[in-house]
Amino acid sequence: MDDPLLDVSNIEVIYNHVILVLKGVSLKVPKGGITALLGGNGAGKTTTLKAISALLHSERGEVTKGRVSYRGETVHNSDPADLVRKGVIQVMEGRHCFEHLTVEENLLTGFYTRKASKAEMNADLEKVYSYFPRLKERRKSQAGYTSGGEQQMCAIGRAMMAKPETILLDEPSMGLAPQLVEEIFGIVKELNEREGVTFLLAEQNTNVALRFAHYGYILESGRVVMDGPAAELRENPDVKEFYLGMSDEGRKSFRDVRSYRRRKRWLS
Amino acid sequence: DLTIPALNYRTGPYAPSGIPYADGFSDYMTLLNERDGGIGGEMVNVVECETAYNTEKGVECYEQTKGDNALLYIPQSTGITYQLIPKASADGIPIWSLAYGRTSAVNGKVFEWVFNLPVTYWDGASVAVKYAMEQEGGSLEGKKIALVYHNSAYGKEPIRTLEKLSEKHGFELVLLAVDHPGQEQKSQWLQVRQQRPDYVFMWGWGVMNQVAIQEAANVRFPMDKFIGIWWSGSEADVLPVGDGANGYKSLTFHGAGTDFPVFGEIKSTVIDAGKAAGDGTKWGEVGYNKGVYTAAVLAEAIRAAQEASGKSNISPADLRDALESLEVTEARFEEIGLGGFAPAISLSCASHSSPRLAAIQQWNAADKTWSVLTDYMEPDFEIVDPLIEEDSMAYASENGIEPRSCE
Amino acid sequence: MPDQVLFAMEVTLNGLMAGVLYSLVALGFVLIFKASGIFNYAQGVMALFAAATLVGIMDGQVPFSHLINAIFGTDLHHFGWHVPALLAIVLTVGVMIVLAWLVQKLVMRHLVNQEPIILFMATIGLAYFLEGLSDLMWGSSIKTLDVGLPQGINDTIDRVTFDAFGYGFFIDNLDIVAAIIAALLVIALMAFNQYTKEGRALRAVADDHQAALSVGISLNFIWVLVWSLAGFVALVAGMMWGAKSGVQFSLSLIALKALPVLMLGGFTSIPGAIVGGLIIGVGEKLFEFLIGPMVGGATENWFAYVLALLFLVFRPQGLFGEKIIERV
Amino acid sequence: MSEMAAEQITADGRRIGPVVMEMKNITLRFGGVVAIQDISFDIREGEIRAIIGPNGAGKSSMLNVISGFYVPSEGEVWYKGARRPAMKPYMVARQGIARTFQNIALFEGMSVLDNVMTGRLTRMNSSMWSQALWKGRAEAEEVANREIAEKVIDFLEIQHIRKTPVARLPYGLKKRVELARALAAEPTILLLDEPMAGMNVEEKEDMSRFILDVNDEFGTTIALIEHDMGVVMDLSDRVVVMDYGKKIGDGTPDEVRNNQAVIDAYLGVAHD
Amino acid sequence: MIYREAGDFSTTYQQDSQTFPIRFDRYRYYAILAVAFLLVPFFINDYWANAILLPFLIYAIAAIGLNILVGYCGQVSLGTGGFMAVGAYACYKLMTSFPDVNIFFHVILAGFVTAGVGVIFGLPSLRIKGFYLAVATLAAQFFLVWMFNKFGWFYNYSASGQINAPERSVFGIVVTGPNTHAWATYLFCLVFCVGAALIARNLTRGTMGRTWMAIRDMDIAAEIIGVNPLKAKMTAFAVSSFFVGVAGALFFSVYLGAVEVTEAFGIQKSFIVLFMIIIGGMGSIFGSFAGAAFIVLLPVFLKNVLVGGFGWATDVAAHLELMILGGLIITFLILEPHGLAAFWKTIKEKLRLWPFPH
Ligand SMILES: Nc1ncnc2c1ncn2[C@@H]1O[C@H](COP(=O)(O)OP(=O)(O)OP(=O)(O)O)[C@@H](O)[C@H]1O
Ligand SMILES: Nc1ncnc2c1ncn2[C@@H]1O[C@H](COP(=O)(O)OP(=O)(O)OP(=O)(O)O)[C@@H](O)[C@H]1O
Ligand SMILES: [Mg+2]
Ligand SMILES: [Mg+2]
Repeated sequence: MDDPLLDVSNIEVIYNHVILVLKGVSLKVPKGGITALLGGNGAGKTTTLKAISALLHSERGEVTKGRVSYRGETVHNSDPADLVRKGVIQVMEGRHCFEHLTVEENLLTGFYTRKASKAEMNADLEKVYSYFPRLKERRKSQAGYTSGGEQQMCAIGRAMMAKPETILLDEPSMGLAPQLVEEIFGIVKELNEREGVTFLLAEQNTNVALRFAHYGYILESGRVVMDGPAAELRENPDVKEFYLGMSDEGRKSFRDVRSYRRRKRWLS
Repeated sequence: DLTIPALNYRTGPYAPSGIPYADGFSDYMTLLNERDGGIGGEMVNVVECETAYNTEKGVECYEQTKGDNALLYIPQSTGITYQLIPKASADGIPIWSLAYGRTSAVNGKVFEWVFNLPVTYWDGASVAVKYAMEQEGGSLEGKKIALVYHNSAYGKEPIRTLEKLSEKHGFELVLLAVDHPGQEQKSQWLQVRQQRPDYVFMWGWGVMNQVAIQEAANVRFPMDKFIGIWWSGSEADVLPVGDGANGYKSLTFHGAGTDFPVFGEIKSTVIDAGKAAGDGTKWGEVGYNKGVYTAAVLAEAIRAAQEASGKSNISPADLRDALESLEVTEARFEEIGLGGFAPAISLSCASHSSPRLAAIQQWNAADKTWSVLTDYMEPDFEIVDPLIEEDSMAYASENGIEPRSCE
Repeated sequence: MPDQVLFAMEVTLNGLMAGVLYSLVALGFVLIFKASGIFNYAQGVMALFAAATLVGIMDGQVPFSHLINAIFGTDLHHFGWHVPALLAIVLTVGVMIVLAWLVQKLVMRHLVNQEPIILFMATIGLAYFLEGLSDLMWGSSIKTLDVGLPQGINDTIDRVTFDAFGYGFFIDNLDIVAAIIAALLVIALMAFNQYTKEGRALRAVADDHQAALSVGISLNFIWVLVWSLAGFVALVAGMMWGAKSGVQFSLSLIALKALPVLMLGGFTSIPGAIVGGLIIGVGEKLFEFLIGPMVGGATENWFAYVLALLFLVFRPQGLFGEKIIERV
Repeated sequence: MSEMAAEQITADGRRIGPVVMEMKNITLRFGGVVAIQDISFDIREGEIRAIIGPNGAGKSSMLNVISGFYVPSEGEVWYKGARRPAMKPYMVARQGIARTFQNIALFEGMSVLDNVMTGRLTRMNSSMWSQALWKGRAEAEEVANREIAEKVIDFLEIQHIRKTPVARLPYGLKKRVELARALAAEPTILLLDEPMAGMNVEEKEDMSRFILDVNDEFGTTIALIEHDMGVVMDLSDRVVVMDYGKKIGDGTPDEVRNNQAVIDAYLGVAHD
Repeated sequence: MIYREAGDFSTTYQQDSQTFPIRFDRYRYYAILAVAFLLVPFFINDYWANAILLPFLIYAIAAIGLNILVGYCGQVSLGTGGFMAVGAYACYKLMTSFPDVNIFFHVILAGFVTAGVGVIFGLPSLRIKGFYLAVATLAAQFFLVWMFNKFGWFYNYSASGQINAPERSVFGIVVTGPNTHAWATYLFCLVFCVGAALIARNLTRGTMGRTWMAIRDMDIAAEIIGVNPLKAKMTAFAVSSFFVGVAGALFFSVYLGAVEVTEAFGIQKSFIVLFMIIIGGMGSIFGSFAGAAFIVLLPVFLKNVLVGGFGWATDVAAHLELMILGGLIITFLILEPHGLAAFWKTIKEKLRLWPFPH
């Protein structure tokens, strides 16, 4: 990991001039790797991704310290559109489809930055459809009227249409049926292995994420509290208990958790 | 100093009409200051205040300036006039609404502090009818006159008078209202086209004037039968229409052009000396002349007040008294370099408007000049005066005013 | 044919023509709304600014002369040259593009992802600013705009209809020109929307600023593009209306004529702006002609709105507007 | 099915009451799209009823039918033994049906507390006059309802963000606030649309606890849509499985997980 | 820490839902009220009353009214001018028809009349939303103005079509007509303004306010959780129009004394009041005041600086004034899109943290 593709070093993020959210987060994403960003609600995963993709400005957020660099270039203050042209695209949390556009038009907006032929466009479109047959069925309906899961597929497909070098995935599994989650991670793996796409993925579904990722970071209240190769993290007892829901006796039933557990925090 | 607040509007939708007037008024006063050292040795201090023709801003201007011994207000807008009539009366400052505002303020018995010279809208309507009648050989029997008017208090002013006159002279009156601002008048002019009136009168304001004249030209209504009120007859109203506007007529109560000695003096002493209020390009325009006229008459009133009170630094009440007995003869106009510019004025306690005469002027598009066609004509007092009496008495009773006797 | 019927026909025809003029203004609104969800209150002032700039350039007026003279005591007014109409139009388009760029740079880019009402407010600020700027730059006197547009009754139509019905119809030449220009504009804009990726990008931006950014659509570019287009449309509208009334402050009020058109046609539809304009034009003229005399006339201002309101009750997104998505 | 009145005992020995809500042959069409096709099932008092199925199966649409937002093209909804006439959603809410939404539908401009208080709106009816003066009925009512809202807030452990504007909250907390709002209404039936999406295991455990406790303590009937099979299988008493608008399974978790049609359409692999 | 909240804990829910839960704020509020009621009347002169304070107070009432509709209930309306006209004309008709009744009641009744009219024109809001609704409310604006202009009954058939406020008094003190004292008109309006603010505050902090805000933030979800949209929207229209009507009545009777509907209550009024609440802050009573102050005071201030201070020509000053006003609006929006009220809040938050940056 001597020369990471994406290097986030010690960034601090403040929303609205007063709300301090990230308190010095550093992480490195190597080229061709799948890096997972884990952490509970409000830990700052989304904020980290937005800081990288320069979408923070549109939320009145600001990187006040530290630096995000992509291929050695500082990017956190650039225009998000430039970043996409450089090959970094984000799939935003909460789907964010273009409601009034049809599913197909949504996918085509992903093609916006590319200077490729129409034939190529159609080929890519077919490829996305082959990954998500459901989208093909619904391709003529307005995205605003599709189901939650369909919108999620649409958002992921849209990013794929840009043929990016790096994809920032924010909770891709949210709201997807189990077999589809597997499929999506399958696609991630495939893109990663076959086309060398780099991934940084923020996930709550630690189980799956650590299964597919190479390296993981765990974020708690705006700080990185643990990192390591995915395999190691999977074996870490704390991670096991708090993120994988496994105690020594294997998976517990949700019914059996009888008392609210005070969360253990590494730092607080 | 003689402080005269000027509630001008050099901005906003009516700026094209407001600018020339404001320039004319100020330039004349500047001339007096430069040439004569003011009036009666007292410098005139014109305090401009921008209203943008907006009543609330007018109130602000009024309140701001009234403290400094303001001699008189020329509100320059019907809305502000109505606003100020009770206020200024209570504060004891005269108001002069120059051929606008409340017509019935002519009745000095009721409106002690309000002056309405030289002429009123109702007079104007009557003069226009009279002129049409002359053109038609003395009778309007069976003729049709359309009134295209701004759909506001101002625009509706002449309706009563015209209705009375139509009864008297047997012409048919067609009313065509144009809603503010009046950018689109297709309906009205199609009706003109379809109904074929013999004359069209217009009480227009702002952009409505230009569009009306343009539309009249478009439907080929004969321009010499199209007569506007004095607020619909300035360069700004006809210039945008170009040649189409040739022959358009309007009422006026003062002369057109610059063939009066004082204009030369203004040009040399004020404008060329770089002391003009505006950019000097409005010199001699109809609006500018109105400003000069107003300033000149006001200067005469101030002079009269100085004589009557024996002091040079008069009070608003002195000015009011002087206005009430103001006499500006033709000879006096001649003396101040405005010979033939306007008819003589003679005000009285009972009549706060004089001379109540209006002439017709016509636009020549080729020379880009207005020229006065007729003599100053009298309105039909028989019709107008009872209306004034009625309306002013209604105001008096509504506001609990006991009319003066004026003996 | 009885006169009343002929008259009504003439009124209808002219209503259509008036409608086209409304549409020209409405188009500017639609462009910006469609492309960014912004209700551009400044559209009317932009028309004024564009027209004033055009006249100023043609007449070789010194911009800000009033201010310059006041500060430096100079006496500048005119450069003394006269720019031909076509060149002046091209230059004005240039000015409008610069304006669009400034709007993007100074206003819009700082307001990414804000609620529509806030963007609306920003355009109000812009309107104030432009209003002041336009007057300060070119003075507030009325200006005559003469770019050689024909005006007045069209004789051919007059003659033909006279031969046919015994009553010659009035159609204004200016209106005919406006109709042709409007048709060309609409075809061009629709093609742009339909066949270019920018067209799709515009709609994406209107739906969700952030998502648009995230797929690499440059809001800055899109905004310069649409504000330039809207500036161009404003210039066209300003020229048409300015030819009728001269260039003056009131030109900015034409926006009010466009609002019911927008509402009826749908804020997001380019053909809607045209169809809406035609319906409003005909509706208000016929109402004024048929019912107006009974209620004292001057009904046009409110009638247009009430008509649009009635349509909306049945189709809340206007005739051609995008359906409002209501889901949970 | 004639067990309308019969009681049932669940696997873990809890008593499940009679049917409170019954969907009869519901079909829902949007233009050409058939979102729900002839589906019937029932919900019993006090049970946790899960609805599962692949994306776009029509689960959320089904909840929308129950809460009156969608009017079924065909079929009937029976509630508490009577056929429910077509009614506005707010009337349905007043009959004791509260819900959360898949795409969080909080009132973003308000604080957490105010959001929770909106859950109580159906119970507040002081006159406008008394509210205008903030005296008498209005104030008393405010305080009384505030107490209930605070209880819910305590229950869900969101006291610390009580006054925070919800727009600033992270996703997971928003979900919890939404649950709080629904609970504040003290509903008879609580409809939850993917309450645990976007949570990690620890948080899911918390959420499960809340759901179970609501069910236990207040006897609230719960209908739940969820994609996490662990959660569904552990929590629910009975499960309906939908696919492409059709019902492909209905029964206890065990029955469902061994149903081949369900495995093919949804689970992919047999779930442990 | 210049500004402290710490140490202020509420022990009851009543205390917690107070208007100013923080003691420091509460005292400041009492101080302002004391100055407004006890001090200002002794120092006020005609200029301050007629040019600054009356318009400020009256516009603040209108802004509070519109804020309820737009800021709290999310129904954008551009009919404010028309509704103010309803208030003014209702007040005029009442004043002239029942000269013996105290003008105080006329103003209140005018508010109720306007509320009724507001409800009628609010009905389309059930179907029409967002900017479509905004434009649709212009129908009310234009229709009402046309109506008052057209039918003589409304202006008692006066020749000029203007309405003039006859002299009326409260407790023997003249508050309308030309013979008023600055302090009397000021206090009269102040009472209404404070009353409006209190009522609006009470309505918005309780059930009613939550109902409105729920509709504003997400009307469908609100309906599903049990809000009756018809009732919510209609009450918002009614309450809002009530305040706007009161403002219109005062605007006519106390402030201007004579108005003509097209001029005084034109579409410009609708926009001005809308600007106030957007600049001030939507969904905030304080914002309504801040916005009214901004729009009323800033031009006067600029004018006095540019013309009075720098001695510039009035027209250049007027143009610059517009540019500055526009520029400031944009600047404020960029700094804080949610208006002066939110701006103030951010400043407070910063002060609370001061001297630490976060
Ligand atoms: N626009 C914003 N303004 C103010 N605070 C914000 C904003 N967006 C996020 N925050 C705050 O930042 C913190 C981190 O939020 P973020 O969305 O990054 O968390 P997350 O790890 O993605 O959580 P989740 O898993 O729930 O999505 C939260 O406490 C949240 O309240
Ligand atoms: N209002 C609507 N108009 C048109 N189609 C709709 C509408 N609502 C739902 N649909 C369609 O009905 C189908 C079912 O949607 P629904 O939201 O119920 O799915 P779901 O089972 O909740 O899926 P998910 O798990 O992805 O949320 C989808 O294909 C969707 O596109
Ligand atoms: Mg997140
Ligand atoms: Mg769903």
